[in-house]
Amino acid sequence: MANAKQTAADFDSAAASSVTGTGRQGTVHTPGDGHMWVMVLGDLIIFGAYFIIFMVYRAMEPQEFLTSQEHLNINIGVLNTLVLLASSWFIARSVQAARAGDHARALRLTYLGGLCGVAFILIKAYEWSTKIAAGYTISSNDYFMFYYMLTGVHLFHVSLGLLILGVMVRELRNPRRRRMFMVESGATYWHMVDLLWIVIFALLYVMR
Amino acid sequence: MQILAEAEDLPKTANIKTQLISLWTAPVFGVVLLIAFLAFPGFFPPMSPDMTAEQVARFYSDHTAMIRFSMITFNLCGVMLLPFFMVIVIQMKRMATQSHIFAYCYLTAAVSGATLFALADIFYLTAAFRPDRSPELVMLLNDMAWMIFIAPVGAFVAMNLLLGLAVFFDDGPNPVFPRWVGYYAIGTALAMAPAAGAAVFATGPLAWNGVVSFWLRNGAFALFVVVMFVVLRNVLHRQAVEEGVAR
Amino acid sequence: MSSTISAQTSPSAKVAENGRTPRAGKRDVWLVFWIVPAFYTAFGLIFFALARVMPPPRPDVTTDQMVHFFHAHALTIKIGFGILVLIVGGAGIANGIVAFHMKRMTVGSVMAYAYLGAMSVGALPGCLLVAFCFLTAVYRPGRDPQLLALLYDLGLLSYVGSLGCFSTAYFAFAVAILYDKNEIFPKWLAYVSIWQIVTEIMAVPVFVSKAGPFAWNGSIAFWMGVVVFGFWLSCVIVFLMKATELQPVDEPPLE
Amino acid sequence: MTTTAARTTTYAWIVLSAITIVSWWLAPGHTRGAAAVASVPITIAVVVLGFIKGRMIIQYFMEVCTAPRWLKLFTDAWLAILWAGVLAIYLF
Repeated sequence: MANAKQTAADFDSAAASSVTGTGRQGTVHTPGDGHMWVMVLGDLIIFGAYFIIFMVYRAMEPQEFLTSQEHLNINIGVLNTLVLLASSWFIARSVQAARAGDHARALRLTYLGGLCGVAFILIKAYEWSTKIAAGYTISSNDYFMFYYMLTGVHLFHVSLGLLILGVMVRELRNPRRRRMFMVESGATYWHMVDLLWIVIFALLYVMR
Repeated sequence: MQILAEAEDLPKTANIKTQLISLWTAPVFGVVLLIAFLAFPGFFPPMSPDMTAEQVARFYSDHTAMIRFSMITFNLCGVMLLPFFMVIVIQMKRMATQSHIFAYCYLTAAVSGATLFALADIFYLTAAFRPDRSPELVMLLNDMAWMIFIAPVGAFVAMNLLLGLAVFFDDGPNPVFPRWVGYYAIGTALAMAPAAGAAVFATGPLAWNGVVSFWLRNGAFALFVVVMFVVLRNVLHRQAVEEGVAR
Repeated sequence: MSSTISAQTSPSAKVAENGRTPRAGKRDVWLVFWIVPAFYTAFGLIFFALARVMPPPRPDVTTDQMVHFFHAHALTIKIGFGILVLIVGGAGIANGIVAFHMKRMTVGSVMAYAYLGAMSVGALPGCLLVAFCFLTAVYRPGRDPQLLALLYDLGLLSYVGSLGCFSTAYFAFAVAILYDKNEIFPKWLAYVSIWQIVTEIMAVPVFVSKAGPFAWNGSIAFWMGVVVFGFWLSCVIVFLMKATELQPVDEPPLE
Repeated sequence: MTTTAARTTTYAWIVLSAITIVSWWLAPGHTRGAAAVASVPITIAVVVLGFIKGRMIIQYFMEVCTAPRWLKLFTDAWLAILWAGVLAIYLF
């Protein structure tokens, strides 16, 4: 029983150290709490497996995947990447502002990050609707099945991320809370969404 | 609802918050389910039991994509309404002048109802999986799907009768639900009950595509969710205020 | 764990303090707990070794091959699913103990009921229907091949493709853990439950795809789901054990 | 509030966006008319750029550059295995 307590304490030590606040240049610090890192690292492994499986099926019929890939609109893909990168930047700056004690600014930056997330979803919805209107659906071929499923599950992560940003907003707005590890955990999750999209973008849109 | 700062971390506050989350899944997934309903090509008008096997098979091969889209959405999101009904269970358990027996019966009835819906959904999807199988068999799957979807209203009737009874038994000075909810629940039960006729009738308003069995049954159910959402919001707010959790 | 906050309404807690209600003890909880790993081991053995549902037979085969599948595995299907219909109550027990510990959380009962309800919904389409279909198919092996093919499709689609009931249960489980202050389960288990929802979404194409990674025997739709489910289940069993260990002996029975 | 940390974050963002725009003309999406052909150099470039982008997000946005060693090792291992795997499967 004591043992269990001990590991629990270890697990939350990151949380405890981050409550103390600013100035961690050069010091070792785990952003957010360990629980969120379990989520992020596990999700990376799961998605890693999806990406590898995608590559295996791509290698089986490279020409079909390549010609299908041509039907994607690269402009929209790039736009969406830029939107998500910008939102990640907003969130990263928001964490820094919160650390410096400027919660009003942190809040503003979080809203901007969330707004970019919403824009990402809208752009994605537009992209999907044009593809479906052009007759490329989930049953067209293996490439489009991967396209809809990978971007679809990623969209699920984006919506979940918006919920988590909402939790961040509540945390920042309430002067009695403002726990740094909560803000950092939310940010870590949001950057993971960005990171996964970078890989999806490279595999589905760009590579030949 | 504004949660009081000093009550933020109390268990009774978490109790309210989890109920609020469950409550709000209803409108969120309600919209999704409405889209799935509108997307199903066989609901406007509902497919007739008179269709021949060939017509049914052709329906599934002509509209495969939309049938799949609609039914997969129902599959993923249909049971997501269950937490909403569990809020009703929790509120029934708060009724002061009765045991919890109605609440637990309501819970099990809700589970039965949801199981039947999940089952019907699988039959639609199996029919659409290989629409090229023998038309007789596609029709068999289609009949099973419609039969399980429309006819077994017993669970919903029982739920609403139980809710009505619970409201009437809750006759203390501070009832959880307003009294009209009891009448409304009984009314919903009565509106859904005739759909059991779909088990027997192949034509007329009681057949599964009939005005009573299809539109009255499903309309009453949808309206019940909408009305109870508003009712439960008020009930939860009152509970939160009474327990000193919110203003 | 003296810090455990009573999740119950005050009257029953007071009764317990006065000693009028006998303490719940933990022997009963332990008894129920050990049924969970035992049941899932048997469950795994049945589905993998006997009933041949895991790995699932291919969806892209001819009717004759489906008939052959039923003929070739008739005996093991009968033994496996015959045992399953006897012991399937273990699933109810597994859901029951999770719901029991969820009710010990400081989050009210709504999520526990939602978990219980959604998992109970899953028992029929997500677990038993495949047994009924396969048992019926091998019951009269001389049946019209078309009918056997229908049972084959229905069984496997229902088994791999019942997604929403489990997603709802995982959702309820995750929300309850995240709001709980008693730390019955670690917070990261809530996130692991969210992976489970992800794998359920990834299984959506089984209703569309007949071959490849997204078919009902596909690497993504099926195998990734099985691996993540196995991990989730192991975590749940371990933390059910921890939760039972840490449960105070004098904790009053739940309402 | 232009601390070093903030400046690094902004530089990282600018570099990431620049790489994204570079990938724009690598993609086959706008070679209409002529059918896209597989290209090993472009794919290698995409893999390298993807690795760099991923590492920058992990290091500067997720702040793993100041995190404990195990986290650095894990994330770097993930990146390396993923992109090496992608490239290996592509080439063979």
